[in-house]
Amino acid sequence: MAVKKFMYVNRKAPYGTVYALESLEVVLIAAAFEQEVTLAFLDDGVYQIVRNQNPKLLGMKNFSSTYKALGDYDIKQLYVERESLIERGLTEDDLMDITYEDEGDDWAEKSSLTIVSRAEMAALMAAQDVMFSF
Amino acid sequence: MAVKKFMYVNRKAPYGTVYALESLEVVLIAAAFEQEVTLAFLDDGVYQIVRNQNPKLLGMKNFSSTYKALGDYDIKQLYVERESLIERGLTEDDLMDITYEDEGDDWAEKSSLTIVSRAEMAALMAAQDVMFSF
Amino acid sequence: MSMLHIVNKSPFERNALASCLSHASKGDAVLLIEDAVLGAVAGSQVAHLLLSALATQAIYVLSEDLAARGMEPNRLVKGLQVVDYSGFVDLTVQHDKNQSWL
Amino acid sequence: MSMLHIVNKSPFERNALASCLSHASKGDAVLLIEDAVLGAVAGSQVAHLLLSALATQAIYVLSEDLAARGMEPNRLVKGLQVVDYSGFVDLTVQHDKNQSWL
Amino acid sequence: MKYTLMVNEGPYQHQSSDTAYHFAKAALAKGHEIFRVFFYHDGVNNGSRLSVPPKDDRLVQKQWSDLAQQHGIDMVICIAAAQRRGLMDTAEAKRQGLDAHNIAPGFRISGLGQLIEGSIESDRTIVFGD
Amino acid sequence: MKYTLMVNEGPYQHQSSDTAYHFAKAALAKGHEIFRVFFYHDGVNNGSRLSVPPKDDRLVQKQWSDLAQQHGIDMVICIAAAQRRGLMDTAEAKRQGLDAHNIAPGFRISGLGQLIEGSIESDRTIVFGD
Repeated sequence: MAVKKFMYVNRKAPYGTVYALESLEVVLIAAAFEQEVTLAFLDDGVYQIVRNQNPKLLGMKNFSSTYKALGDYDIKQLYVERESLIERGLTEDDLMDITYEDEGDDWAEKSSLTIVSRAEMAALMAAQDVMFSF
Repeated sequence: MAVKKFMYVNRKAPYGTVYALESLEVVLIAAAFEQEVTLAFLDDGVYQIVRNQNPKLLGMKNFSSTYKALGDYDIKQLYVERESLIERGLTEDDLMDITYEDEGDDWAEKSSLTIVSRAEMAALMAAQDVMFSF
Repeated sequence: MSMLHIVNKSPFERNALASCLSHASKGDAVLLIEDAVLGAVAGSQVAHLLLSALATQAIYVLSEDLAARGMEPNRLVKGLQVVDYSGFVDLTVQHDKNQSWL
Repeated sequence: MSMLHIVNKSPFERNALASCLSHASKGDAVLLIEDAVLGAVAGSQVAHLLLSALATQAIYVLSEDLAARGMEPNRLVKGLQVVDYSGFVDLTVQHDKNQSWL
Repeated sequence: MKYTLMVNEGPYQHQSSDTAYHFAKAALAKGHEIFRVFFYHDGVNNGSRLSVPPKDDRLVQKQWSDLAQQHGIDMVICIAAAQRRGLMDTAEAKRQGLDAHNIAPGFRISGLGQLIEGSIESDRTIVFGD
Repeated sequence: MKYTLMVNEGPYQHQSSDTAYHFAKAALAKGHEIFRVFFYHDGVNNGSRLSVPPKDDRLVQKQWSDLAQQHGIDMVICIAAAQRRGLMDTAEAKRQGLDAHNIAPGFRISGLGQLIEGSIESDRTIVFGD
């Protein structure tokens, strides 16, 4: 069976609702199925990968480190929409370092994050087979 | 104990979520407690009292007629925000006839609906004791 | 190869429709269901969003959800097309992929 | 006699903060909790809403929710005040009524 | 001050139940009284005793049960909302001819009048929802 | 066409479960196949057998059970989401040492892999949520 292109569209902030956490749980499982996996962060979804999250005082689990582990699951296509960052007063520097080791380049550590414009995000969406949103 | 002024703030559309229906269930119960009850319809809450609702094909209960019965429960202060109607392309004519019989005026049938401006709605809110929103 | 975008949120309350329309490609289709049908009524402050989108996308509105909310099809922004659940199914067949804007 | 308005929705996703601010009276207070704290960061497209509200209302932001979302207090729109849950309780005591903008 | 709190969303899906819980704890710590917590809409799902979240996460339902028992808080689940969503105490399960009940300790099922009464009796009513 | 549907919200609170149900019925009426319905997030609450809504309202959970049994649809409740929210089948209740289970007929509890597999096997995947 042909490999399908799966995109996980993240448009919601973490902690206020469970969608970000439970979406990530799907992504981790999806990694085992040898399909093409892409994550998109737009609108409030960009907050999911912001640095220094600390929900300890809320008694909630800090799951943000899991994004950093995605490279180990061979998930390394994370696209972040530039306009969404700007509208929220954020910059690229607010985002966590999320990396993978490039097998084809002597295991050099490279960033999994690509900042794209809204138009580029639209083009990425148009190139998928299955869109998951939560 | 002094009578308190309760306002039920309706800001959500019916059917897409259960809040409108279950809010109305609270209002009906509240009527028995001899407190002052006011209903506010603003933002998408104005859709709750639009005419000709027919959720039959969705298999859902048409509870809109219950608003018309509020007069029988001595609930006759329903305020609708004009700006919210206009922003949604609606007019007063889109709203159901919701009336009560005025005991002090030989049981004449009078409208329970008052259209108010946003500033008047703000003033009404400021005059309450307990605000319920759903 | 085109996408059916499904929007179910009131555009007066949330940004889902606006975000959808700014990410839809030429030739895609947009279907308004649930509370999103409220945005289809002519004369509202979001009507301009739909009018400009109609230049590049077909926009559909689910009739069962319109009826539930008391909105007659003749009140809709011109150019929108009304479909029922059966038409919703057909749209998912005609477009080889779909995306829900939750 | 004043009201504490409690907002818990991201102002980038929903209209709750905008609606709240257009209904708050002079001398009222506004408290941002949960995802609404995201709107408190300076330089965003909703910062002007808060800046003009500050002329007539005090605006507070819940520290525990800020920390969860990785936002340092020094990044907030100037004039906003940070409180913790204990301060949240105090605000509900100081204002004889409150309203949640859900 | 005497408080009535209303919780309109279920555990985990939305933060509102957590927020209400932390508010209640902070109010109690300052010597205030939580007269009643009323669970409405999906909020009734906070009263399930069958919840078993991952070990590294909080147990929202149990936090409420524990708080109620430590401080003698009256925690009421709306019966109409509970029936729609499948929350049952032993009496209600019996009445409906069902063999299972799923209400956690510290919660009781009652009517909407408890919410209004709570608001009349309390100095402050606060709504936590989505 | 072969479909996998995903339902992310519980019954009543949001319309999404109703919408997915009406979509499934319309698709079946046109001769399409519903390969799987996967219930995630609060969607797991659609699988409760303890729900007793007012007599004049639809019974969302039972609609799903009936549809599954009439058409042989595979309806899967995500185990991780179900554990957080207190949905249990007999096996899981036993494993957790609990005396009650509350899963309606036609539903089974399984892992997230069933969602991905459904999407790979199906021609179309549609997400219904809030």
